[in-house]
Amino acid sequence: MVAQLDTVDSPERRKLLGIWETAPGLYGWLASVDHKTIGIRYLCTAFFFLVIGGIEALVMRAQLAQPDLKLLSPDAYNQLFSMHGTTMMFLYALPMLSGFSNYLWPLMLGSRDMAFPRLNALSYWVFLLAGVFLYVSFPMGQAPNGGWFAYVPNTNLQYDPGINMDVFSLGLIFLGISTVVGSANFIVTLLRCRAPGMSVNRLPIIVWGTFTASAANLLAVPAVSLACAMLWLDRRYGTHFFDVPGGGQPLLWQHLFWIFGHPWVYALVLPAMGIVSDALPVFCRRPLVGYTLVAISTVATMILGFGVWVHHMFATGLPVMSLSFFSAASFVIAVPSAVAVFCWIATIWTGKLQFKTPFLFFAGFVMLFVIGGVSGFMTASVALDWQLTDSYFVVAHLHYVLLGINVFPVIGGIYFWFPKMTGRMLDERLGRWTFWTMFVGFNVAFFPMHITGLMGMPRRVYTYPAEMGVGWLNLISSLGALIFAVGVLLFLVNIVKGLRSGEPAGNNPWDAPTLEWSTTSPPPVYNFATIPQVASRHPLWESRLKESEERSVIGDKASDGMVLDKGKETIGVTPLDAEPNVVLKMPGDSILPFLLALGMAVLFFGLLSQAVWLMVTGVLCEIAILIVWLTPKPHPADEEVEVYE
Amino acid sequence: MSIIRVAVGAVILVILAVGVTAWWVTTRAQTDARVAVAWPEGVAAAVPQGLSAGEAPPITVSIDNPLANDPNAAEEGKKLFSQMNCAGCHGYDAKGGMGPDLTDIEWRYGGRPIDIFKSIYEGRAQGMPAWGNALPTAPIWQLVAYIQSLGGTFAPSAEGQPQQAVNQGLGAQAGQKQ
Amino acid sequence: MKRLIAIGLTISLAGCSAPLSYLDATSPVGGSIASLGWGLTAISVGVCLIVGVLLLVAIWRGSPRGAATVVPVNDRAPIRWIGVGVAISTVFLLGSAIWTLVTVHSIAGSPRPAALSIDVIGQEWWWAVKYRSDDPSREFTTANQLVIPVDVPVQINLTSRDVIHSFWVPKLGGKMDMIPSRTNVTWLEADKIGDYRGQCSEFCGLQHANMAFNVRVMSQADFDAWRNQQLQPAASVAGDPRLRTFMVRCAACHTVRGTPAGGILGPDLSHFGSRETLAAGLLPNTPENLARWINNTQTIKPGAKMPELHMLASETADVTGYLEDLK
Amino acid sequence: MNSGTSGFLLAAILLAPLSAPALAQSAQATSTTQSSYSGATADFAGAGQAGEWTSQARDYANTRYSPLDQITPTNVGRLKLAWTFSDGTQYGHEGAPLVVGDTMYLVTPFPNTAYALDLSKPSPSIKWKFEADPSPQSIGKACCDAVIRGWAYADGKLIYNMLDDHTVAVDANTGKQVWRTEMDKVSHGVTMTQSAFVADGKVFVGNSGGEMGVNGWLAALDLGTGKELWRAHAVGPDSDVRIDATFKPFYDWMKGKDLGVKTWPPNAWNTGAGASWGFVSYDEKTKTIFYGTSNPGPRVPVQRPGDNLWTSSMFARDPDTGMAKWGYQFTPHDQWDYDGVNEAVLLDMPIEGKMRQTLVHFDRNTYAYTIDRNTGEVLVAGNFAYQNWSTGFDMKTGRPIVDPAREPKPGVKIDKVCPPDIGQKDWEPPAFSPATGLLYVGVFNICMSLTDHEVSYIAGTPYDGMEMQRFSVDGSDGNWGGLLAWDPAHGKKIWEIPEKFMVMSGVITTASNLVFYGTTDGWFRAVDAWTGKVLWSQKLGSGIIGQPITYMGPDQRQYVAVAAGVGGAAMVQQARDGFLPRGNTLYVFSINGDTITAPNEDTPSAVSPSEASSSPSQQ
Repeated sequence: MVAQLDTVDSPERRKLLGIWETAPGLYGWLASVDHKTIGIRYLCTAFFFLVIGGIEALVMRAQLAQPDLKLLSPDAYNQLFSMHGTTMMFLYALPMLSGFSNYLWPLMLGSRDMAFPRLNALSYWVFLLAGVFLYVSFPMGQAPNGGWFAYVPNTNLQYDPGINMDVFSLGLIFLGISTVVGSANFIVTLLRCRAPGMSVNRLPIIVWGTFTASAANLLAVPAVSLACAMLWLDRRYGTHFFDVPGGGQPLLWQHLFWIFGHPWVYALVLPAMGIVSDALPVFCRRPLVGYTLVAISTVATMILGFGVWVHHMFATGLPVMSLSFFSAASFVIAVPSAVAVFCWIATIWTGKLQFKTPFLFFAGFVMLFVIGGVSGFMTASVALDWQLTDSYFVVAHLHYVLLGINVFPVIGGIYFWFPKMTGRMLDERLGRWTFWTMFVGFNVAFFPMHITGLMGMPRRVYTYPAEMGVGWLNLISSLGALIFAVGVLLFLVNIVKGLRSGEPAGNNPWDAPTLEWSTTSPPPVYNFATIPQVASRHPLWESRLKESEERSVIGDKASDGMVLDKGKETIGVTPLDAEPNVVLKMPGDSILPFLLALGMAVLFFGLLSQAVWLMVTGVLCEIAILIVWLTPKPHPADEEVEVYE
Repeated sequence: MSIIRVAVGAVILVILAVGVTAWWVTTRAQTDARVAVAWPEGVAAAVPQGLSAGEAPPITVSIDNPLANDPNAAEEGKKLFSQMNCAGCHGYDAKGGMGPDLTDIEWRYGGRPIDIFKSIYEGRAQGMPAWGNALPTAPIWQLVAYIQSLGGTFAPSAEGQPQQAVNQGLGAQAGQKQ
Repeated sequence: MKRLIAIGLTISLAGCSAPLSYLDATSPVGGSIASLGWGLTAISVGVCLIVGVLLLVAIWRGSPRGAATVVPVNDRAPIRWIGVGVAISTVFLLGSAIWTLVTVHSIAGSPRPAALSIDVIGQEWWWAVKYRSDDPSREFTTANQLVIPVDVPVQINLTSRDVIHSFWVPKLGGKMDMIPSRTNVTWLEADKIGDYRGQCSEFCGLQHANMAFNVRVMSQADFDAWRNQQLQPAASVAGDPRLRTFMVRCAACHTVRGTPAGGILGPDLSHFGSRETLAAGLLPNTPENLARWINNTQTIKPGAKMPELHMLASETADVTGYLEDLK
Repeated sequence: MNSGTSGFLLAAILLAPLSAPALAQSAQATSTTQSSYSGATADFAGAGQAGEWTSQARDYANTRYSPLDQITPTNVGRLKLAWTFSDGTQYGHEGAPLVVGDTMYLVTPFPNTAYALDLSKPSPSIKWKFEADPSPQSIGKACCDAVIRGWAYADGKLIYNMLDDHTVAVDANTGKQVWRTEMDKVSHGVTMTQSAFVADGKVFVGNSGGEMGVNGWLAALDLGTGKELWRAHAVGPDSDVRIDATFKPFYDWMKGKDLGVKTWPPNAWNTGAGASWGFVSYDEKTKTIFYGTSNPGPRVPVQRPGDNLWTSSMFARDPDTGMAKWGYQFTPHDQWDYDGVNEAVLLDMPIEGKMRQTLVHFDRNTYAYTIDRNTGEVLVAGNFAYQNWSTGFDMKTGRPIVDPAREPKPGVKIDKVCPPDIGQKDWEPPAFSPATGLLYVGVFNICMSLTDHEVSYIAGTPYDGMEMQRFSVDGSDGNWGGLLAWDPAHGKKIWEIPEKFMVMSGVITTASNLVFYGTTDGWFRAVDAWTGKVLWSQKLGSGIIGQPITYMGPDQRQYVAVAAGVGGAAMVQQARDGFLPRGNTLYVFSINGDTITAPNEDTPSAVSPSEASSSPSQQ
């Protein structure tokens, strides 16, 4: 039963508030390790980079609107398309999803915080500083200009002597630290920090998505960090990993990059598919059809994702036998996605729909997912890919997939969880305008690119001759991009309006079933007064669904569940069945993550500028901070450990 | 709280604006540099186009290499050094062969950038061909940039006579008739 | 939604007459890929239509008539339908996979032994084309243009002198990367005489956009005549003043066989007059374009390796006249 | 004819201190009544008087054998320095002085000044001096140092090639110029370092510039007037190469019309090099001259597919018309700069029991050929030193078999190719001793790491494109060279003296079974012709790349003279410690150093100050 939680002023809550509250002022702001603060910071910073990447795209579309325009010089265009790709892929897509997951996991799993709160803060600060690092050479007109794929030998010192590609390679290694650290945190949180009863088959699909993405990142990100380190050593220290005269192999870079590249693009979409799988059923007033099917298809997609990377290299002249193997694997990977799509459609089909803005985004998402999916299916065919690869057809495919499966669910997700995060509702009418502008703009911008691709327009060209016959299609694309940008603007307006004057949302404005809707909006800093006991996948719909007799217990009084108020504590459970077995002592707020990130930044700026003294100071700061970070602090007497029998 | 938030927002916007304009200006400059001919002022006035090399009147002004701070210049110069057959005489490591060593500080016709420019542009008496016609000035300055990157050249301001070969015994050239 | 896809299709039909579109290719390689392409496109459009209709019907069915309350659900039927849907898609996927493998097998190697072997060497932003032969005195180099006989399989050996480029003639076959330190072999066969457009399709730096070339397909007789003409040295008179200007201004980077000009940094200009385009397919080969190209190289193709020469008008006229006469 | 590691490994090496050479191990007992190994004999036509030395090779057959025997293995130990003459130039001194009557004539490297030294007076005393005054532009075009490889004396005139492509004749008595002919243009990258060869009333001169993409030629000038009679190119149509119906090469792959064009990509032959800067030999009986042509241009083989005839080849021509009688290509489609210019020593010897008129040629590709000089058939082809570019020699077709692993490709570094570009024997001429029947030749023991770069042809600049570093076959502290005794009839090495540095000097033999040679770190040695035992050594002021001579002075004493002055290809050892600086000096030796000394009036006597003050110092 769901006790209608009273206001915040009960004595237990005031004690918990005292334990968990972050200190006021700048120190508190920098030192906060609360997963909700970090989540929101991730969302805002990622959105900021989305806007920057978007502006870069608009300038590129302006240059390509008509043949032989002279708005951008080739240097400028190469820097723009490289930074557009790098920003969107690295600084927007995954951080945005990390924002959602950081915010929602503890609330959805019934825990008070992530497994490693300080590590969580570190992953955000390193992400922020890496983003700044990647843009440090932009004002000097030497932004990375080798494309986000940075194929050698074009990015070798011999052909790109400026610091452009040093910023890129070091920036990617720097950002890789944030991704890997974040992934480790998500995995351990899933395995240990859940509410009792939240067994593996009751996890929301976004948890499945992010968990799979994190596991993949632990395996994939080291590949690109290694490749970038080798590129940087080639450029600055004369090694010959990729340097042809010295016996290096240019194809080695492509293999290393795409072994990371393909799992990475799946890591960018699986959590977003998770958002849809969790939020769409709310507007169908019924649980997701085929929960286990969707969960298994999420994991299957990622596992297969590691076996298809050579479909990015079909035209490099590798033996046809191996290309055929990867082509077949790329066909098979469409099956799990088909399962997920049919499940969503079935949910809509058998549901009683509420045409709210999030629903529009999720319905639009399903359609774009399928269009992007089939253009992917076409490029999976190795023979056809010999005509399609490196043409605008692939540009259309990747935008349908990345915007269709990442941006639309993310915007829908923000419309869905904004009330929970801020306690205020977003305007529905403005929301509907946002959706239709973005949807129409998107399709007008990117569908014609299928046609320009089939007409042979190559990728990454700063201009094209008039007689190629693609002038008017590019104009349409450019206009579409503009409409899409207006849509994003409307979304921003809605956010600002919502923050200032959105009417109060209450605990569960959408009457959604999952745990986070049982708390106040915005949730208190300690999330739950007592650790909830979970009995099903839809704790707040159990009474109406009548699937089984047990009921989840989410209460205020000590009898409802563990209060755990002897210091910052949360419950640790066994991985599969979620039986509580230890009380976890959580570290308090700390400035160390911020300082460690600064130390890393100093080290990387030293590496970039080859200033040895800067490198040395960076390393020494790191060691010092790590020592302080890792020395265990004795807990005060009254927080002695309460062993759970 | 909101004043700080607005202030931080304003600072971010200013940084963004400055960054974008700086980017626009510098990329424009990179392209224009490629279009403009990197003529040293002294040489430009003195040498009308089309004159066969060797007839260039002496260049008195001593200026620095206009491509000095362009990272591409030295790299392009290194490629030209092998493709224009300079490596054939001066060695692929520029340590000398038929022609003198370009990495040491012995310069028979001067070690300043403008002297090296003239040696390439006008050619020299003992077999150095004149490149003034075959190569416009930008590639010649790129070659000078490469030679400067080898560390043996003097600063543009180093006055005085071109550096005589320090050690008379050095190399094959000292034996010939003065 | 469906209207959008329908419009898209009609546009693409109009688009396939575009020079770089592979959709209307009829050559042995290009043709078989085009049929595979149309097939998979049809399947894709079909899937989109089906899913689109399903989605719209689902949305129409799901619009609430009464109160939107949460009630117990029984998902056995939808799951069965999902199984049907997945089965159908798997069938289509496997069918397409097999069709792909069959096509790949048929176009991977040329059925008949190649009668002609051509090396195409990509470099920063132009193409060196070298016609091989067992008799060394019949090997010659030209640039930015491939001339091949019709109905004859031609072996193309691809490599690069600097970064990775990609050789692509949409109407004659798929693209193949040109990687330094490696030689990739592909083959072309044209079934119709005419001119075809080729384009570099791997990002290779500043002028990747303006790195095109054309393939001229001739009858066997015309090809043999063209080839013998290319083997002749430049028919230039020794004392020709224009040759003197060319020697002084251009010989360090360009080669004209039969004259002492022997530079290999830039394209081989022997028989330049007989070429259709200049600056790697960027401009049609007319004297005015050539003059404009020589004196404002960096404006037309910023970043190209050819520096701005700033020649006197008389010198430009000399060089332009001389080159256009090299038929 | 096994290739593989040279006999050097078999020799018992006593690693003497750096300077002293190891004792050579001799195959047979040291008795002097030994019969000739090869049974070879030579016709010493064109040799001039016994005590004179009138041309670089002393005779038409290039034997460098002197009939003098005053200095013998027994008294050679008492050889001492008689006098020296420094010619004041720094470029490598490759030539040898000539002695005619009582005068020694000497020509210097750039600026190619000629000196006449009166031997009857206390030497050196200059009779006259001729300033040739060549243009300094030629220094920058000379690939391997501004040198001159020697000259010739005939008909009272001294004839030599100046670096800037002029051939000049100087009257031997007055030192005045008789005639001067311009042969080619320096701006085309052509220089001339070849030693002019006089025979049959004609002067034969060739150009150098294999590295500069020139069009190689050999020309004949009239001895009296210097007018050009004919000029035969190495590449191009048959009319340029002077080939007509009478041309009968022995092997089929060299038969055909205009092979100088057909074995090249179109028009590439024009810059195909094939210069002839080596020594010429002449067979008076069959009236045939023999000379070799240099490497093809550019040195990057990828840029010139095909056999590239007639580069790295040998020609036999009729001296009057210049028409080629036969030709043989040593290294078809040469990929490592193995010129074919080395000398042909004309010997008659029994091969497998039959007496044959042959020529012996030590090629830069490490094969020592014994070829029938009338037909061009290869009789013997054996490796005289270590090499790894060829896996064998096909006697049927007369072509070496190339090891594909050593074929260079642009941009790819090959770690070890032996021999290097300068071969295991460069231009340094061997000597023949009729008594032992052996040929004594200075060799190297080195390899190279090689990277090819495709290269443009820009007139007057190098058109080669090879980047290389040389090193010893036996690792970093291995020996770089040695002196070798070779039996040309059986293609077998008899003994070898290993040397720390390359042996790049000429060699001479004497009737008293002595062999004289010099090393590039300055050692001048006399060696027993039979056993290879080093009998006398003297360290000179600079590395020796000159050619020694021996002559009878007006005082009836036998003198041995050699010019020291390192340069040329020996400079590849510049970075090795123990390498002497440049500086050209002529050293003349005699027994106990006895020579014509000055009568006493030439010696000034001291003047005490008191006597000086008596005569007023109003000078």
